[in-house]
Amino acid sequence: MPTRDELEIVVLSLKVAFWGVAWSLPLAIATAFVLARKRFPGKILFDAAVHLPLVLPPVVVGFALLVLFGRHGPLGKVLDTLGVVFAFRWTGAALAAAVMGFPLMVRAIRLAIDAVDTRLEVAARTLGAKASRVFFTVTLPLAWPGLVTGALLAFARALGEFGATITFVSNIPGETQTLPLAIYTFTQSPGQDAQALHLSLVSVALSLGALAFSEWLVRRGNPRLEP
Amino acid sequence: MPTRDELEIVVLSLKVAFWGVAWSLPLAIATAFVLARKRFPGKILFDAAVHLPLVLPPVVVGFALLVLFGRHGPLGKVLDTLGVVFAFRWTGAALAAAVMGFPLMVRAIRLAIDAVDTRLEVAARTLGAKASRVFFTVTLPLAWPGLVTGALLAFARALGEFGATITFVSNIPGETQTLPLAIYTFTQSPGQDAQALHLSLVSVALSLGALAFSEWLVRRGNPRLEP
Amino acid sequence: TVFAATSLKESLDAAVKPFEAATGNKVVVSYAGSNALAKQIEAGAPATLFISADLAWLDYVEKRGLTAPGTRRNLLGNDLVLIAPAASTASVKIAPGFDLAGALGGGRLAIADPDAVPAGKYAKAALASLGAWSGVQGHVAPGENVRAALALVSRGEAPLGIVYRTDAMAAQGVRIVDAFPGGSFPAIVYPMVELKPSTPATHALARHLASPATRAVWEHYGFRVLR
Amino acid sequence: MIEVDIAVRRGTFDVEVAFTSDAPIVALFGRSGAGKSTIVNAIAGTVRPVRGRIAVDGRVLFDSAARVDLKPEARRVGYVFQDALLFPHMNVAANLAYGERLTPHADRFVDRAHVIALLDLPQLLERRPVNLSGGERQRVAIGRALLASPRLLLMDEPLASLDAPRKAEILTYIELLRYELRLPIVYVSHALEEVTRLADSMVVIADGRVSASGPVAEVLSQPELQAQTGRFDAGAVIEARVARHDEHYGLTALAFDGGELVVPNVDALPGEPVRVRVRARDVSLALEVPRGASIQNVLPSEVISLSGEFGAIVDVALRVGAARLVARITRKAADDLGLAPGTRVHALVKAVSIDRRSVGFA
Amino acid sequence: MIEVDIAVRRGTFDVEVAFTSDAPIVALFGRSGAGKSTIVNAIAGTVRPVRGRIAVDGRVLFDSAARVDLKPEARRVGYVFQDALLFPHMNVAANLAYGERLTPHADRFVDRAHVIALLDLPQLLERRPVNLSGGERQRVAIGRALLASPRLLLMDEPLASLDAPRKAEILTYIELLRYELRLPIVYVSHALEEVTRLADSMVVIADGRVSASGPVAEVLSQPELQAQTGRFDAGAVIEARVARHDEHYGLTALAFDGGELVVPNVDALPGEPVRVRVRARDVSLALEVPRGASIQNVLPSEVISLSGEFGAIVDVALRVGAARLVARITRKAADDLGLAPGTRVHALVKAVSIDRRSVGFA
Ligand SMILES: Nc1ncnc2c1ncn2[C@@H]1O[C@H](COP(=O)(O)OP(=O)(O)OP(=O)(O)O)[C@@H](O)[C@H]1O
Ligand SMILES: Nc1ncnc2c1ncn2[C@@H]1O[C@H](COP(=O)(O)OP(=O)(O)OP(=O)(O)O)[C@@H](O)[C@H]1O
Ligand SMILES: [Mg+2]
Ligand SMILES: [Mg+2]
Repeated sequence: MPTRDELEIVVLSLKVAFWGVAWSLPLAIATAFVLARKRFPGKILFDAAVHLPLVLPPVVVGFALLVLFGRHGPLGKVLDTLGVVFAFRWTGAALAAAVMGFPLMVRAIRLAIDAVDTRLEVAARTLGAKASRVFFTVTLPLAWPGLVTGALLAFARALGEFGATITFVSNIPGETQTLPLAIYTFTQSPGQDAQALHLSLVSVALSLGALAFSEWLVRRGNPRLEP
Repeated sequence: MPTRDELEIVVLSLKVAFWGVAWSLPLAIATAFVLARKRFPGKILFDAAVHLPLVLPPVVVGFALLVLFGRHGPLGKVLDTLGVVFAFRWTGAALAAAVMGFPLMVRAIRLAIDAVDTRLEVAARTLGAKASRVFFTVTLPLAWPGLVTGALLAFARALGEFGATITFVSNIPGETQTLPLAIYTFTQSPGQDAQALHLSLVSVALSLGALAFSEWLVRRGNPRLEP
Repeated sequence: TVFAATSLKESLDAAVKPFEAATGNKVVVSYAGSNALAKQIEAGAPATLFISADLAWLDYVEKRGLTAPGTRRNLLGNDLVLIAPAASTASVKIAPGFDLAGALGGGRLAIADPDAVPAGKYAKAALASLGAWSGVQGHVAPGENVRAALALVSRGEAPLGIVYRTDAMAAQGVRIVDAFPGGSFPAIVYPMVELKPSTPATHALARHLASPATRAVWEHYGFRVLR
Repeated sequence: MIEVDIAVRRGTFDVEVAFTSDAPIVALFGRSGAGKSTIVNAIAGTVRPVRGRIAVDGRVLFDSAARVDLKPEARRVGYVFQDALLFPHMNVAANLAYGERLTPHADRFVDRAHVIALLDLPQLLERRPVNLSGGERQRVAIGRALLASPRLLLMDEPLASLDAPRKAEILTYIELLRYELRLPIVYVSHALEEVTRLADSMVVIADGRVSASGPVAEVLSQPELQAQTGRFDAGAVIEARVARHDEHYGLTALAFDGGELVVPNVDALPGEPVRVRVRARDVSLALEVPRGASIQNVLPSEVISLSGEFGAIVDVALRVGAARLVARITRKAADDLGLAPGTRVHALVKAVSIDRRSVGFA
Repeated sequence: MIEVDIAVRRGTFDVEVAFTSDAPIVALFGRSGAGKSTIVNAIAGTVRPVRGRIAVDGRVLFDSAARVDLKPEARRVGYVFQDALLFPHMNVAANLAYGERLTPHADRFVDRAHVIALLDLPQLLERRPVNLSGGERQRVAIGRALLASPRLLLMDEPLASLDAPRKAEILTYIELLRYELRLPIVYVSHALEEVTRLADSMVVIADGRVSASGPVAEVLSQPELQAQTGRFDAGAVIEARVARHDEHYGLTALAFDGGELVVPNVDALPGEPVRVRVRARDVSLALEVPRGASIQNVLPSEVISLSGEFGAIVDVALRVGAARLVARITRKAADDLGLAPGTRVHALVKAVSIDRRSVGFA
């Protein structure tokens, strides 16, 4: 039923969303941990910076990315010499998705880390585990539902991300035209509502899949399996 | 420093965001509770429906709202007879903001509810509290950080919401022109980047305020105040 | 890669098909708002041909020395029309000083954002020159773009709207009430320019789009082809 | 009257128990992991039995056949959980008030100020549970359950982490509740001392099954119980009546079938029935009545049997009138005295070895 | 050698304690809320003292003056928490292995299989903590701490919710650790029985301050302690040496300054020093040596003093050679016997009243 073009779009969208989430997850975990457990001056500003992509209109975020990571942008130039190019590549779309989903991911993980009983971490330390080990063997596993939720939110956000992506990496079929961009393009042409609707349904189906997967993941790792 | 127009925009944005969050919060709590604690057939579909606004491009959501809540939409008609009008009103912007922020709110609250020790709920019930009372006196207070986080995410999302709002209720200065819409207007014409940037900074300032407020709220209600 | 204003989507797709068939070159078109495209070109986007929906953003690109000298041409023209829902019986004759506000009967006039989007600016200019702007100023529903205005009218949310002829022709659910007289608004021009470094292939495509053979395609979609 | 006949599954663990007791206090006794908490949970309604019936004073709480399954909040049980489970978001005062507020004024029979004083909580009222010590938490949990004025009190090792003096105070109060209010109590404990002091009837649980049940006196006379209680605590329980008080010396004479037992002050009126646990290790034997000794109770008895043939210690079962006693002596002493079934001896029981903890109201 | 001299603040509660002990096992004893867990936490490094010094066997764990504050993971303490604190996301086996895996093979001195068997955990290894009973959780917590092969064991009421037989087994094992491995242990308990059995030295904490400390024998002879222990447990501790074993009857004669004490089997070689706690309630008095009685120990003594003037019960302090004993008898008996300071009497102590729990290695 889906045409080859649609299939291409879906595959691209999944690729973008997956890598966007995958790359930002470790950073999100680190950020969430810092926000949940550390005190330092300027923390509130750091916190605010993390939330920026949520507050700003996506288009503004897109422009900011364009300015920073464009070929002539300060970061873009540096990365270019390292062979990393975001501009007008699917990697850029993934970056946009990652940035937009980042605050959601951080928030969910932080919420879960905050809920971890710190006495368990203390117990682990008395057993000889260094702080870093405690984090990976106790805190993070106990924050598992938050991790999954965060990843899911970011993934869903990536599947729906439009404004920042189109502004940053344009709407290039086969390279940066993800599902929402394709849907947008269809809605912009009169009389193509059917295609737009069709792609929207595909989008819904994908998210349903992601959701089911996440529920399974949470259940699997849930420390409080009822008897 | 802000002009009167800007002030108007800020006030409107806050109004829209506040009411969007305020109205959807109870529903989000109920939804989160159902998703966290109940088992029923079709739950996964319900769950997916909640996530839709996250996955779909905002413009599509805006169209959907237009179709449903427009004056001639099935829901719009009914509400019209009750004197509730969304079309081209700030209430519509609030609705759009609420819908877009809803999945974030639900997810955060659900995460927190999932983390509540159900044995405490059991203890409350043996003390004579009905399930509903247990929910309000034990579950919800313990899920407080999730509530605040959810409200914050939704509020921030509302401050940044663009696509669904402009599609649903247009960009009417003084009525539906929230911050992101105003920023959008500036970015559309060459040479107005300064104003756009200025408004973006206002947006950032607002979210910083919301963030600080939320941190304070969480701290205030935190059940696990360290000694 | 061709960067083209979103409103060209269907017609340009149709226009490049014969070129692809003839040359075997795959033409990739990225459709987005003219403003985003212009900024992307500024940021080093790999675009070879830029078709803008207005002159301002093309000027923007040209001023930054990114265009191949001597390749700019005004490709297409468009007209403004007043539309109403297909089911509506409204009949309005556009003339200097005509009573548009009365024709709205308390409803809103759907247009693209008059402060941002070209179509909105044209509509505003047209109404102003006809002395009708002040009467309706408070009753407009500024959409994100022409497409949004179309949607409002076709859904019956707005009794009247002003859009491009091309959109009105393609859309279902609306009918053209009257066209604005040619002199009432600045010429609506879709300029095209080749971007540096210009290649023969790009040049060939530009020539093809401006060729008499393609003219029929443009006209089919309601454009006027400019010399 | 507590009637329990249920089957409960916890994972791979099966609990299947049936016992009834018309004693106001039933003790559930058994080794770690035997299934005690599971049973208590089923009574509280926080775990649903696979099948069975639970009734308290005629009120049916659960009956799978009749499809009765009262919600926990409708059962009006006061449950002191094994791990306090205080509400972390409320201070102590709010924790205490939680159940109380939900009880109609007419149904409240517990005096708030009194309970708070008894549990020594006044200076803790403003604190959050995180800022309490382990024992303080347990005390608050007891107070919270009591203040809900329950019709049945379930106590799952409530005194495990309390010091001896506090334990004694709380036990006295629980006794009072039982005595004055006829509040039925199900009491889980590992401490035989607590059990004998408080309980009228006891149920020994082993591996999810009832291995013994009945009046405390009877159950404790069963030697098989030693696997559960440890040797230290072997003994016998004597049903007696208060004969008279010696006001001057603060002693009470208890009459039972085999004679009289003098013990320190018992808080009961002459004629009232009491139950006395005499531990085997507190009973010595003598062939003659010792003279000039501080031992107050010298009971003529007859040896019924001697336990085991090995080891340093012998438990000697005695008949004292119709009652039984057990004396724990060294094998050497048994040989020296030439004890054999039928030997007539004098059982020596120190008055002070029977303190308030060993005497319960029958 | 454990040296503690710290000030710790918990909210409005101040703990300020100093004690040193070169005994391998130190008991922290005190009423609920006295500050015991706070002290243990400070030793473990999970709570930071305001100032002070903590050293174990010469290793400085904390010293505010020298700015030493070892991280908890560097202290190598095995901490059995008052509320288990098992990792809920790991099964029992993983919980047990957590600390063990972090210990270099060369440092491991605890036999995994043995500990698992001792704590009766084999059938629980696959389970998650939610699916354990209260006592099972406590057992796993003990195992987890032991398997980290600590250099100092901190046990905060580890046996509170265990049944008597299991308690006895674990105590035996802890004794073994202390004895064979010279593993220093800080043991928090409300049960005087456990304390006397295990500990060499004890520190009594009241309201955040040390109210008594020193060798168990000394501390327990102080009558002020009764407020903390309850009357029931008053007694004296006698330092003795194993004189000889009577293999036939399974008895051991312990020689001390006042004579010999015959008790059931003590697991020690002749000549080894032991500590015996004789509870006041287990001591009777007689003016003449009773004849034909099962009581094995008849110790000539002299009355030093009689406690109090009111109540049914009198505690009689006795001199037995250089040692002291306390006998608890009724006031009536004291009057009947005409006891007064200087009266020569015979203290009667049943051999079986001194069981393994009352005898500790000195
Ligand atoms: N934030 C606080 N403010 C005031 N007092 C506190 C705070 N936190 C703890 N305390 C008090 O500190 C004291 C010592 O607590 P700790 O846990 O050390 O007692 P404990 O001796 O272990 O008692 P238990 O035997 O009941 O476990 C308690 O009286 C407790 O009430
Ligand atoms: N999911 C499960 N699968 C198998 N066995 C389980 C499960 N959950 C609990 N059990 C077992 O059920 C038994 C009864 O547990 P319960 O809590 O009733 O014991 P208890 O008698 O209260 O013990 P304690 O004195 O240690 O608190 C225990 O042996 C426990 O291991
Ligand atoms: Mg239990
Ligand atoms: Mg403690």
